[in-house]
Amino acid sequence: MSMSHLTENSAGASSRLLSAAKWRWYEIAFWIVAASLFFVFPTRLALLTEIVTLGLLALSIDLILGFAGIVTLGQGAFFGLGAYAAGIAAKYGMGVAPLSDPIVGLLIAGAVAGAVGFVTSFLVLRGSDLTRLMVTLGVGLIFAEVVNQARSITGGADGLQGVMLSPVLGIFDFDLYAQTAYVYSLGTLFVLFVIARVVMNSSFGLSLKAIKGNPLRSRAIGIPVNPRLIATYTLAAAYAGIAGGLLAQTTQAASPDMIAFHRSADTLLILVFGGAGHLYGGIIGAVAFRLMQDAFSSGSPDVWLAAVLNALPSFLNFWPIPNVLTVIFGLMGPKYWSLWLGLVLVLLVLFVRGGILGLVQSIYVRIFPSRNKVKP
Amino acid sequence: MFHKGFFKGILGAGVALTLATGLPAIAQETVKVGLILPMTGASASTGRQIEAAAKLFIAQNGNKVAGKTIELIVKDDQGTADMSKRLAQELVVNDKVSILGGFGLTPLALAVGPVATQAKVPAIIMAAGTSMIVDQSPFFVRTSFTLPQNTTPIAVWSAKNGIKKVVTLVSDFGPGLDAEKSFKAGFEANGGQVIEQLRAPLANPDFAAFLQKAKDLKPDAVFLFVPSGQGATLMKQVAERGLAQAGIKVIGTGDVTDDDLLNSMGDDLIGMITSHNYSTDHNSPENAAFVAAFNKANPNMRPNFMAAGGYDGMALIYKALEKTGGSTDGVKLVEAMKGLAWTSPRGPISIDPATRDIIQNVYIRKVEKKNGQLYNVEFDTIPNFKDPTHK
Amino acid sequence: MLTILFDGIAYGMLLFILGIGLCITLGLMNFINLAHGAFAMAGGYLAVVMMNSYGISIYWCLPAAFVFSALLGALLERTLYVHLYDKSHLDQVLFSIGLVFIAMAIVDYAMGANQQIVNLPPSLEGRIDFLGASIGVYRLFVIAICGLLTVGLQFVLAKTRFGSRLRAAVDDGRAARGLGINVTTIFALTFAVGSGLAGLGGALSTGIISLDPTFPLKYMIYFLIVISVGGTTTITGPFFASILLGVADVAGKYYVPAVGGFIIYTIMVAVLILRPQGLFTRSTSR
Amino acid sequence: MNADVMTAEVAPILETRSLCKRFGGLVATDNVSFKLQPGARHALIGPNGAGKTTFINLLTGVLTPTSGSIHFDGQDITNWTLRQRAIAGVARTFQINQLFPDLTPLQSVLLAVNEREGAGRDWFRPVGTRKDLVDESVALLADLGIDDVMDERVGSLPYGKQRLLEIAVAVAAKPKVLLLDEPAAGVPESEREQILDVVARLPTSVALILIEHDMHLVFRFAKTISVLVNGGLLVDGTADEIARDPRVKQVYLGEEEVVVHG
Repeated sequence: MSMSHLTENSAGASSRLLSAAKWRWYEIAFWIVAASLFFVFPTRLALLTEIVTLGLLALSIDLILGFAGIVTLGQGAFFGLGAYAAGIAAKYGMGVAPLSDPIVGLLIAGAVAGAVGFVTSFLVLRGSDLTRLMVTLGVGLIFAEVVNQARSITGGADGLQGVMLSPVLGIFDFDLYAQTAYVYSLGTLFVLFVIARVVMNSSFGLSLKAIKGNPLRSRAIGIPVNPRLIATYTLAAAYAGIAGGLLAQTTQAASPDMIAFHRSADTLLILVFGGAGHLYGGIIGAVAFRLMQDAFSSGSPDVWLAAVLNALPSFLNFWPIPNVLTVIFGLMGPKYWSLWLGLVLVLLVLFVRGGILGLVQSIYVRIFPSRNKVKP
Repeated sequence: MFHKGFFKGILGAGVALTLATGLPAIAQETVKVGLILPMTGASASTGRQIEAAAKLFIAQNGNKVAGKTIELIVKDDQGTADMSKRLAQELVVNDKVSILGGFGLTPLALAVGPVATQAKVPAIIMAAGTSMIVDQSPFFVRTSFTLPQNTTPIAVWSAKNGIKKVVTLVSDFGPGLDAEKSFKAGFEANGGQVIEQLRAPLANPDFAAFLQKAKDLKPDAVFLFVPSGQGATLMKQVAERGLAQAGIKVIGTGDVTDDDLLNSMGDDLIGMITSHNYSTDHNSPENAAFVAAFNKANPNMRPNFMAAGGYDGMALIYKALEKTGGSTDGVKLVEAMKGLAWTSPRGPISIDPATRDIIQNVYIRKVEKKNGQLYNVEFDTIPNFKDPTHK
Repeated sequence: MLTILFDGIAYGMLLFILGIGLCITLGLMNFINLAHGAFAMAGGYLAVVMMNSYGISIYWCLPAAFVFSALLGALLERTLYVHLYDKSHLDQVLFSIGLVFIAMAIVDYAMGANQQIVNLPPSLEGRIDFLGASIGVYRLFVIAICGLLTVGLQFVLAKTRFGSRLRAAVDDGRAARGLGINVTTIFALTFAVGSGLAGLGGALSTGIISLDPTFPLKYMIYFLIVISVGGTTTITGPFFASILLGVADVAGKYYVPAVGGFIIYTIMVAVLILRPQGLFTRSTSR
Repeated sequence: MNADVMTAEVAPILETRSLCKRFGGLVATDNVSFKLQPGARHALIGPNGAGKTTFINLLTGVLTPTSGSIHFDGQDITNWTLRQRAIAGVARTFQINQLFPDLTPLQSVLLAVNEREGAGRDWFRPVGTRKDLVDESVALLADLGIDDVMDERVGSLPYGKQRLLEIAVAVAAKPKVLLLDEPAAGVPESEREQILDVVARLPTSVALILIEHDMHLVFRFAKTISVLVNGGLLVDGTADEIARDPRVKQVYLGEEEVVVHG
């Protein structure tokens, strides 16, 4: 093999590796669309803000699950911690900076959650997937109980009241239309996303993928597996804390259900729904999940049923068809939202690997088989 | 107001117009009422009762009032506070509702407070029972009840009816603590003594240990408070623990002997004495009509105190709109609501102009069997009772 | 004091019967089935319907609940679960949570969100005095049934051919397959029996705790605690773990009501830190 | 038992002293004392179940010994972790491929190079910024003849290429001792030669230990050989000595495979 061939090959290799970290057109388009929603749906900004915080929480799970491969049900604990940290700071700040400054609040939320994440990360390093699930779940439950008991600080089961924030950057007050809330949340998400993107495209990020792929081999080539996992777990905890802080600030309250188990479970589902390991999966999953939920919670299945039954051709109008339709539409009400969520999950696991983004990727590969190279 | 100008600039004329003119549009013919209720999750029964009652009221009274058409929008907050707040925001901004209502639990109501204040939209509390909620926003008006209001009468009654020592057992959250505090205050002011205060976690499947503890302390009576829906489990365990055999009376607020669930709780409850603001069994023509209509529309449900709160909440909205002549201005509506008085299915009620809280009769009732069904049968009345902790 | 111990044991026994199927299937197939509680709920609701709507005696309801849940378990195992054994733990967790959600919605639709209560026959109500402690007859009944089942299970595992094959398969599935043991069949049977036991436990529990559509989620955490403390390699481990948990929970609420809620979680996390494989597991050579 | 058959003047790079490993009642490694000289070409042979892989696992820190000690380059490394030993210069390949199925060969090798050079914890510069490290990785892949697939997904490579990558990833750490656990196992005959060639060309700065069943390969490659039987060291010596040793013949008598090959 000639030397010239080698250098040529290697120069290509370097730029090919680097190209993975380049921003692609669809990413830029994604963020432009996200920003433009401000103008497109000026009356739905509260919902969009909620999606943004949910997306940030899902992103934090993506860091630890999608990249480092640790199954966790405890991210809700950090989310809740962040929410209470930011909420309590704002409450005692009485609406005056620095304590009530939103950005300071987020930093506090991230720092508190990150610190607790760092301490508890040592528990997560031990044992199997099941042990990890249990420990993360257990830690979450303990924090939920702490919040419930520490009534004088957290407001107990009634939630924390009196969260007063000073304007963002000293200028923008949180308003009823959630304009400030949306711009502020989306900005925070974008900054944190960019940081996550940089980290996951770095050598550090590559070593995380290696650890996820094969921890034994990772150790055998000298990767310090535990310190890397601790760092990632801490980072993910801080992200979750900031997401919680955002929610507490934009809703001006913190309540025990922010720390509850279902928050962790839902968000895990959201991430898997969107596609883990892509950074965008959590955000896309959050959009899909909340829109679905919103559609269900404001749908009127009675009306649809009546319409369908009216339109039903007579040759189909015999037992049991109308009865079955009645049951199906009956199940479409907001009360039975969990049925459809469960169904989606089961089908997702059985038939669609990698969630929405996985689906998109496999379609893309099918259309352009020539580009079937690994996208690192 | 730099920020408003800033946003106006970038938002374009349409949105800016809405911002500038304020929220309730000037001459709209429909008045939208947004109910935020837990329709799923642990408190789902609360939401379903209120929704059924509110719809019943509209069905009975027509959807026209003071020349306006009433449109009811029901949203499910799943019992989570951040969602209540977001839904309130959306109902105001997106659906342009003039009045909010519902709120199954205290934290859910509290989360909506800032929205009501900011948007100047009246928020009618139809369920949540912690005393201090109405202080959190000048736009809160309550048609349900408060825990001190419902608890104090049973405390006073017990002290005057030969009960000297009591153990309290409440769910560990705002209303529970309100009940605990009010009971102790009312009971001890009348010569009784609370010897132990037990608090069970809100999400607690097993009360056995707490009840055993209460039993071992050998009080004259045990005072119970758990939120609507948990009463069944609690009472089953009370029966199983054999408190009655040990000579310990069981008293409580009517939340425990929820009318909707009472029949399924079994005959063990017969004789239990509670105080509450509403019983399905309340003897009045208004209530007879209400219960009959409710049962007709919802064959599998019995209206309970949550339904009463929802029904009267809608009544309050209708009466206030009549008084303002159809104006949906929030400040005017709340002013109109203050001092309103009428006879509801639960008896005479009015809105305290000072606190915007409800003034109503509180009844002492006993569980009895009538026509093969269990009812809370009222035998004593404390008329026009105000929340005693609220000055 | 004795009463508390007794209540705790009854509660623990119930947890054991509810959760043992999960322990065995987890040990056997390394499969995390978070939907185990749904089978318990199925049995519980069947018992409620039979007792309350048709007035059938509880003594018939219990075996019926067992059979119903076992058949349901066998059906789902053959049609759905079988596709999941070679998938990742994350997939298993998501799949079974999905099943839980579906089960909750179906039950809510069919039965409503209310707590369901059964009215026990008079022979099982009331209390008796035993060594100066007052004991609920129904709890005694629960202990008796669960105790018998535990002894029976232990017998099946220790003395029968099926039991020895099952133990071999739990110990080392690959080796057991090599020895010609049909692990798939054993697993299907175990899954069905485990689900059936859960159904029986669900039916029994309706007399103590109440049943509502959130049952599978509420108790999932308890099952998982039993497993993580008891390990999955024996049935005595989960048994003692259940008893410990039941007694600690009840005693904690009795003696220190203020921190009652913490106790079980703290025990779990402490055990997992000190003994990640569980408190009652023998050290394995794997 | 003294395993030192070479001239003992050079300090051994790797040494075990009375190394034992028990699994329950089973003795997998029985009192093995063993020395490896720098630059050695050593083979570890023995019948199935003799404890060869267990011994390698003990040397590399995948398992911890029940008793005895391990020394590397003058240091007691008995209680070092797999990673610490890897950093110090003990690398290995695995009998069953231990690769990163979702990464590319280039990424896999670069990971090892990164860690060796301390660039692995760099969290803000994109992968590929350190061109020198990429160059080195590419050169190594080229040297082993797998640079043509360096951007493919490892999981989709043919088995022979994966086996080569297994060696490449180990070599990338620039170890002083490299343990090769059946490097050609399961590789089709047509691709076998390539692997043997790669092993033969490894620089003499690396001391090699080869575990192998294929006696052709053992005698072609090894200068010295140790024979493990039932966890214990039966004998060691130069290839010629071992080939003539009657005890070794006796051990292998029943082993059809060896008779056929050897």
